[in-house]
Amino acid sequence: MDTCIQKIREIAFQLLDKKEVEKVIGFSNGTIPMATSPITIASKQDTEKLVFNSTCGLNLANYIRQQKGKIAVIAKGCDSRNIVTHIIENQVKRDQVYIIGVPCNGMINKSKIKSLFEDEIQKFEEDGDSLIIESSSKKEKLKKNDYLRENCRLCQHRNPVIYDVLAGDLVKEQIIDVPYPDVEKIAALEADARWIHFQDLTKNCIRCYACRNACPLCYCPTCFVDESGPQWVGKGQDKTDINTFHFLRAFHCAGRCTDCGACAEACPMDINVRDFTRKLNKDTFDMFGWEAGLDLTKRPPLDAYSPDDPNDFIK
Amino acid sequence: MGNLLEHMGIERDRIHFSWISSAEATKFVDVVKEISNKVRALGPNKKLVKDYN
Amino acid sequence: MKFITIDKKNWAKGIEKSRETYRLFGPVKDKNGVFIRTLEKDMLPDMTINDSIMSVKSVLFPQTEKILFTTLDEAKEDHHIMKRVEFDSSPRAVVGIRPYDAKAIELVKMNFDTDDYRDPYWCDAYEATTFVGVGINKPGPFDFSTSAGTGPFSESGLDVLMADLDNAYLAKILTGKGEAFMKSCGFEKNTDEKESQALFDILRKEAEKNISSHIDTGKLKGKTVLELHEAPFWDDIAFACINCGTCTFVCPTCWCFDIQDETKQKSAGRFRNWDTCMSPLFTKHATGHNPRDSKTQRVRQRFMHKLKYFPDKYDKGIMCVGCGRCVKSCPVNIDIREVCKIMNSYEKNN
Amino acid sequence: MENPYLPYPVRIDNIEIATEDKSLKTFKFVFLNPEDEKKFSYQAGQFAELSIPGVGEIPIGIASSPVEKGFVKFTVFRTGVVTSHLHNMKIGDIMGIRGPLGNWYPWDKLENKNVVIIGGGFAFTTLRSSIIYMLDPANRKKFKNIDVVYGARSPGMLLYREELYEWEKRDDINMHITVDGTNDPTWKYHKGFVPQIVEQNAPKADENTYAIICGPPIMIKFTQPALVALGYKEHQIIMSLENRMKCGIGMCGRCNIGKELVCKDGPVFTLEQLNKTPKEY
Repeated sequence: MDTCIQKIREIAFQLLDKKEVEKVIGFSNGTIPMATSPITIASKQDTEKLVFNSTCGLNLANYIRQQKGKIAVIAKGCDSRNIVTHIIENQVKRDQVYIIGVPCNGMINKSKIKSLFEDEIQKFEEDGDSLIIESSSKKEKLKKNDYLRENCRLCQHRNPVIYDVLAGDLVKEQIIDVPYPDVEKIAALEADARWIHFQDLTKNCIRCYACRNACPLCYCPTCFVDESGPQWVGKGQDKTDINTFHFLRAFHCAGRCTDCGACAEACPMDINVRDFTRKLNKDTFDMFGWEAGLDLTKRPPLDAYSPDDPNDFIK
Repeated sequence: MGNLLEHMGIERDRIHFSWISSAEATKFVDVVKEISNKVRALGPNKKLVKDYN
Repeated sequence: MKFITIDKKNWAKGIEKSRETYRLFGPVKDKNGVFIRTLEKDMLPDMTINDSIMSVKSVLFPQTEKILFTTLDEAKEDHHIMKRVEFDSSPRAVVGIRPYDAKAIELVKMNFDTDDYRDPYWCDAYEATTFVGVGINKPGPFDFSTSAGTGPFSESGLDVLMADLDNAYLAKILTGKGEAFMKSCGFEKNTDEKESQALFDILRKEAEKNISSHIDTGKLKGKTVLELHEAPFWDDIAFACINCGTCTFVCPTCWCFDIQDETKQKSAGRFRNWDTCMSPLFTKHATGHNPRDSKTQRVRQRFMHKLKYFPDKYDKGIMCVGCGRCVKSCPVNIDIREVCKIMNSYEKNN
Repeated sequence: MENPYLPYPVRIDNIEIATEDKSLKTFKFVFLNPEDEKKFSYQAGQFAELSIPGVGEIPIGIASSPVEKGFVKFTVFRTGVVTSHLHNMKIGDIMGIRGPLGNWYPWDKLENKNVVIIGGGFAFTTLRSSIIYMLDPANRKKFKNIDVVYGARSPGMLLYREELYEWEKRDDINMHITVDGTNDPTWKYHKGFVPQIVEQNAPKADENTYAIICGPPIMIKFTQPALVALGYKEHQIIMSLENRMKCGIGMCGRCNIGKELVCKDGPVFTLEQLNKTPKEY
């Protein structure tokens, strides 16, 4: 991806130099291994700070709302789909964002890599398809493809679906025969076992709402969990309140989620909150043939009425 | 929504969606009867109930 | 000072024995990492890991705690009159606490135990608790405790500090509470004071040498609140922040809380829950006005509180013990060490 | 020290509608346990948490005065969940009061001084408490001239109207009552915004004159320059702040302005103090 970093920096430099955009939103190097941090660059001298690698797992579409003037943003496949969703939902205007598309080979699963080590990782390097990781006690060379996040392994839209310029050559899209193995695995369980699965999934949740806040879809001025008049959900650690939050958060993403994985990436407790959203993604695909963020001209299925709606409540 | 609840292990028959016009009184009555029968058959709900303590 | 050696073969038995007197808490591995939990029967504290995801603060200050209750049933004589929830004052012990977490409890105590008011929930729990710490022989790369007023073998806030000597623990008894706990375990094998202290000193120096991460707070005191508050760097620091509050929840020194009432049928309870200055709701007035409406203001509040307001108010150093939890857990990698560097080196006229 | 989170049980003894739009009501509470009244000994300027079990708590300035015995009074604007609930409660209902909380107007410092009280809208509650306190025969001689500028949108929106008109008649207090506007031909007081009335009517500052301001942010914003023009120095301008609060005892952490906590170190600050802190209120 080294060439792509150079290309990103060049494009950003040109855009700022010609004053075509006010700023460029991208990733910068983090202060600890396997970390990158969203950054906004307003001066062309700072474009050297931009990086792109397989730790850029957050979704930058989350940062483009309510910006003044025209901005440029670096977009992976999933980011670009969320930009499309933003445009459809009137959160940004198409001519307000300059999209620097980055074809993506997938982001790494940081917690899976961390779990290989007893102690803290002190060094992380990416070299083509391999990852070199060191802690104070050992050094590992891993194949990146073995340590991709689950959503990246199952991703069928690695190339940006919308862009003004590309910072790299388009990659070959994966063809996935069974796109929702995780959902099917849960669905195969008995009802009580499914219940236990989700109870266990969320038991360490601290309600920091990082999943919600990292999600580009969650832009409501007041989230239902924060609303106090009337209050919808208790604010404590009662497991029913926690589950209500996760369940309804997911539901609010139905037909809009691109499975970018930012929610799970942001979770400090490593909860795979995608277990909730993925079910809805599968349902909207099965029922409506819909995948979010692919088409600027179509409203998401739960936002549109169609006489041939497959739901059984309209009879 | 029903699907997701069911996926989470909540019985499908505990939640019901219907489109009933304010003029369709008999339909409303029928639907409510149907739901209460279904829920009665399931017995008390133990999931997604607050502990409160 | 008294020192005790504990053969690791006797460890499990001793811990078991202490349960006759104490409710035990300690680090426990779970699927998502290490947490401080109640140690149920036959569970032993994990003494090997350097760090738990969440700090020990929850033992004294649970994320959700019912503080008052009453009945709303007007047929009852004492309806609508709130009462304190019965408090379990039986002794508890946290075993395997890291020294910086104990220091954090000392800092938090300044908030909950003041000349004017005493928070009975926190203080009663504090008084019931014995803190049995274990020194960190090999601090991790994000541990900057030595420059945050504590360290891998810091004793402050602890009742016992233990050192892991491969097949034995060497325990330094720091308080009467600590002595009582060790006694309840049946650990009473005294060792030579001078030798033991020398060993502790060696371990401490060795561990401190291993600490690679540092912050510099020396110049913060000389700057005025407004100078730092109005400094131009906050927007850049805050840009990446998603206002999730993870940093405040994992922080051993963050104590802010919310009070919420809940009702079920005719009973009402008043709960307190951890809150976070990262949430817009934290300061939002009922009128809709919000003094810290923007993300930048909230991020600034967190760092100003830790690195300026708190030190100015108490003159007891910064409100950070250098555990590095927020550095590791922040989804967008906002690093307090960097922020501290920016604040500390800021000169208004530059 | 007792549990500072535990409210004293009180009974609602009386409820009065305070303004013509019914958005404000004055609640008179009586302590269920008479000895609690002694514990709840307060100074003018302090506030308390009104505590409704199962609903929540709200910090409200104490409108009754330390010289009024046997009850406490609060005037509450209906805005959020708790205040709405409170507005629907009835005489005889049981609830709780936690306090007194916060600091008070610096009565020691104000002795032998001229005091100018400036209030706007419904932020007149602790000012009422203060005026009653100062006018008490036992206290009146401790203070020199007392001026009061109080304004509301219309005559019907003035709080404690009866008392205002009584004070107007007295010669030991100079009242400057004003409304933003009115069609009432019998209105015999000022018309105009508070800052303007202050500029025209408040006494010029000398070192023995202090101003206490309480009102909506916009009024405070424009009254400050008016006072500065009259020669008031930063330390002579005393203000009472509001911030979102929960605990009221300086522990829950949300109401800070810099290192000061509005609930415990305030709510009363001088402008001199405020100018050294971030404007996060």
